[in-house]
Amino acid sequence: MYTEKVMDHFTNPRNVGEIPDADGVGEVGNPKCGDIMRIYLDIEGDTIKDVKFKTFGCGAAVATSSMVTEMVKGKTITEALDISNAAVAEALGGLPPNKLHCSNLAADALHAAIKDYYDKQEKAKG
Amino acid sequence: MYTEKVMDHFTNPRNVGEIPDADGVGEVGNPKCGDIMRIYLDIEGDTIKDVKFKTFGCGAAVATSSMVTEMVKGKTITEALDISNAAVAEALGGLPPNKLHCSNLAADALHAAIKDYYDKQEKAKG
Amino acid sequence: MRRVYLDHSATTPVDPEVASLMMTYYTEKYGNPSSIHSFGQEAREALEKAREQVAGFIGAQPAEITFTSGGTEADNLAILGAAEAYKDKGKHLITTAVEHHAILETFEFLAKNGYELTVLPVDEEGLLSVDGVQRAIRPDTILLSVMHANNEVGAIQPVAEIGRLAREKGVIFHVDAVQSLGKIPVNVNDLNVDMLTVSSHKIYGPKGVGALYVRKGIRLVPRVYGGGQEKKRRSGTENTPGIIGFGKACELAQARMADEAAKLTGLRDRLMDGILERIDFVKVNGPRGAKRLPNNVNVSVQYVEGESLLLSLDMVGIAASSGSACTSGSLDPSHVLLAMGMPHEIAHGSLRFSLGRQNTEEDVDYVLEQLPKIVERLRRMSPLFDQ
Amino acid sequence: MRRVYLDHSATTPVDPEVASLMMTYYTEKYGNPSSIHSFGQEAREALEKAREQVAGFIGAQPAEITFTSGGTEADNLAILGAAEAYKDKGKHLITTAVEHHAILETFEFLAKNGYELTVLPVDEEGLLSVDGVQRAIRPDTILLSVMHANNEVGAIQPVAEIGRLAREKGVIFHVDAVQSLGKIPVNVNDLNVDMLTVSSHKIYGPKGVGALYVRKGIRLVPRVYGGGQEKKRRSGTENTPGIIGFGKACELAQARMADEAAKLTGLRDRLMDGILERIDFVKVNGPRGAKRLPNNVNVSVQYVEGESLLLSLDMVGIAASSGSACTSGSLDPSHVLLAMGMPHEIAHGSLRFSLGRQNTEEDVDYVLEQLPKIVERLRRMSPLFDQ
Ligand SMILES: Cc1ncc(COP(=O)(O)O)c(C=O)c1O
Ligand SMILES: Cc1ncc(COP(=O)(O)O)c(C=O)c1O
Ligand code: FES
Ligand code: FES
Repeated sequence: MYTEKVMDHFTNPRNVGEIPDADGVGEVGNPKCGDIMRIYLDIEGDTIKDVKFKTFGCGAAVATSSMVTEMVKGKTITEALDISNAAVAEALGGLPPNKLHCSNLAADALHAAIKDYYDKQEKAKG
Repeated sequence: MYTEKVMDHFTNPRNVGEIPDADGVGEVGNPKCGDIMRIYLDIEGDTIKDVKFKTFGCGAAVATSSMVTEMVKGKTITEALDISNAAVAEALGGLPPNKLHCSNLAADALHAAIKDYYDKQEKAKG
Repeated sequence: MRRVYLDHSATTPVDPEVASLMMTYYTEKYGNPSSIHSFGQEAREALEKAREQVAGFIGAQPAEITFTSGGTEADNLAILGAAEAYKDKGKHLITTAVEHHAILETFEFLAKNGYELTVLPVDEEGLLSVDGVQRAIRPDTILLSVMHANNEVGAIQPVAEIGRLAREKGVIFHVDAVQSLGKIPVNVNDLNVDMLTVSSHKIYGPKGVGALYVRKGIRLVPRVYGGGQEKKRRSGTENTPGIIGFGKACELAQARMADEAAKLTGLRDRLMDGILERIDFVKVNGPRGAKRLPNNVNVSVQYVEGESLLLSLDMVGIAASSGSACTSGSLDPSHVLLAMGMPHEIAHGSLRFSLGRQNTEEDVDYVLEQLPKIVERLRRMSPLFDQ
Repeated sequence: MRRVYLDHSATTPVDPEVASLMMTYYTEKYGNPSSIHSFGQEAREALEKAREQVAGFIGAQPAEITFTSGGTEADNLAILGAAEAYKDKGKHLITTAVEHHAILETFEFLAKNGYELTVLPVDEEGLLSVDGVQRAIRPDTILLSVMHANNEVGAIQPVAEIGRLAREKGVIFHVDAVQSLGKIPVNVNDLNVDMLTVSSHKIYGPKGVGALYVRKGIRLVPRVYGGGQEKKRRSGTENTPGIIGFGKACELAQARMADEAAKLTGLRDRLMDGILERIDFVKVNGPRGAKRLPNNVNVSVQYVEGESLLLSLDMVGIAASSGSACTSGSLDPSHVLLAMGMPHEIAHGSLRFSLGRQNTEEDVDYVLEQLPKIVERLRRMSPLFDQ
């Protein structure tokens, strides 16, 4: 059902956990299936220095969470914003058709965390 | 499908053939399936001295033909008239449900042959 | 790696005795039972013997058994066939919220095509109320279908009582006994049923074979037209080896049922109690004790998701199933758990272990060793779980 | 006693390679292909491989294959499913007088339920006229079903031409290829078909398995409701071992077909010519040469009845079949022979020998030795035969 890459990321998920006092936190729920994902970002300047996630969800949800954290670590915010759901699925070697919606969680949570970071910056400024 | 008795009478049918100048000949066709049976009787006084048959039909038709000839040989006409389709089927140890109609051929042909005998007697008299 | 199969409610291995009998009919006695030559007749005889074995197991007459391609087809034939045959008597149908999809989807098709459908609720253990059934029956009710035992939570319904009621009211009563057969006694007379569905691959027989019991006198409009096999109820060259395998499986199940049920009940409770003991925030789904199938364990593990549980179990060789949305195509969690009033999130993390003939105490203990570690790992990953 | 099986059009033995593969999936890799654990996934993989094998054999895409419980169910699904799906486009249906009952009875059911049916005649060889098809198509015609090769007399219909016509006129074209598969090339694109039925037990695969090819874009209303297997076209736990066996049987047939057809054609003509040479008052039914299936021999033996012939052949170990009324439940002789204009009495005495993979020249010669004696014996008993 799942590719080897998916199973690898499911079995040994990268960057599981929380970042206390993170610069940005994003949480999304998958309206289709009720699964939930939370992403924590540690940002220095324009760069994502550290990233962690927590996910309640299926194998694909866990694997895409893990994959997206790998993909953004060390990237600039602009680069991170460019990461699409499709890119995450592709990086995992593809997902079964009925599991494609799961990859939405990962990119959406990432983007939500970046938005949270900007909101906090605004507040700090304003 | 068929009992051993049916198969025995089918394999070694008794009294196959014709009786030249028979005292009575009866032929019936089975309207249901198109099979045909002919019975020849040799009658002395009231007694059926000899009987032969010819049948174009299924295994059950052949077996019931053979059986009915065995059953009437040496019997009186009155006794022969008493032989029913059910009796022939029973004597063969039963027939499959969808083959019960086949036993009609045998008793009907016998009765037709007896009727033919009476008709000829009438004619001879009158 | 150790492999522990605990998904017998999904399907069972074919018993070796059954399989080797089937082989004979695949490769040597392969005649078409409708043929009159000896190849056909030897197949016909074995087929009719299988009919006797299946009938004998459920207290029916052989003539009341129609073989089908499985439980699903038998359910469809019962519901659609009777609804069509009795449509002049009424258009009201009754079933329950916890039936298998083979029943529910079929009734829903009828509900969209001119029939009226009442779907009865169940309590938090998944059990039906006989009173509720009584209240639902109307003068124009023609058909009532209730499963004997539930495939997800193992709840055994009060089928005999419901059957008595249906008979009093002149309503045709169908029972889906796919999960109960071979585990608890199934007798068409004791249960007062008019039609009953069974399936071979749930009792160590081959897949692709099932049967519908139809009480003498009940009419059914066929669903498949053709050569008129199975007394015109179900056309198509008979799956002779499969049917013979099913017959044999019934014979074996009949002989072994009492012993097996006792053994499975022991394993079931060992597993259920062991899980409750070792893992926090776990809830047993379905009734406990005699109202539960001897082989069914169903628990909800809070804060973790079912598919992740299954995948993790599979990685250590344990095969189980779940009522999780994520494991099905549909994305909705189990309709059974929802009907029992369970919130979405908790239904999400439910796990079913269904025990079988080969399972041992060691299998159970292996699960009890592995599952807590898996749950802990997943909970550490879960945003819902705060230590 | 020597046993010679010459009834391969009724059913075939399962190839030993197929059978042993199936065994593995009955007893070891027995998972339910819908389960996500490894038992389920290994079954799923094998199932999808089988889908590729079946699709590959008929030039289709795997996604266009729906597995069923046999040819009969596939025929029913095609006809009833398309008639329902396209009923708003029209209510006129066309088929031929020589179809299998799985087609004819299904169309007749529709004809009694609001559809209009045209049944096309055939010539004295059992062949259809393409012109006749053309004339029968009306603006409101939605579905046309023509068998590829006839199961009784082996006549091969001009299916590709008829398919071209159907496509021009926008009529959905279904072909029953149960008898042609594995004997002559069957390619859904060459034949211009929209739907095509195949059955496993006619090509050395297991009974109880078939498939319907449905060209991408063609709609079908399902006949069985439930778990939504086979892309919702056909619910019910998949008969995985059976389907895998069917897949393997297709692979084997594909590899062997050319050689086998040549060998069978030789045996066929040896048997047919031998009978004509040795027995008087015998007539070959169906076309000769390339328009006849390589494995089909059908003769009418005048003045004797078919069932008696079959029983007598069986007593010397020869398994054949007949178009005789007496061998069927129906009491009418073969509708195929009657449609070819044969009088009742002659249809009555028809015999079909259908050759298969294991048959040898010795088998044929054995029939040629036994049959004349049997015919003579029966004719001596026949009131219709005057020496
Ligand atoms: C209660 C119940 N009914 C019906 C079915 C369907 O039977 P089958 O798998 O033979 O189609 C199943 C199993 O899948 C079941 O558990
Ligand atoms: C031409 C034809 N169509 C359909 C069928 C039915 O297929 P099955 O026996 O798999 O139900 C048969 C064989 O019985 C056949 O010969
Ligand atoms: S099914 Fe819920 S995220 Fe995959
Ligand atoms: S079927 Fe014709 S007499 Fe038996």
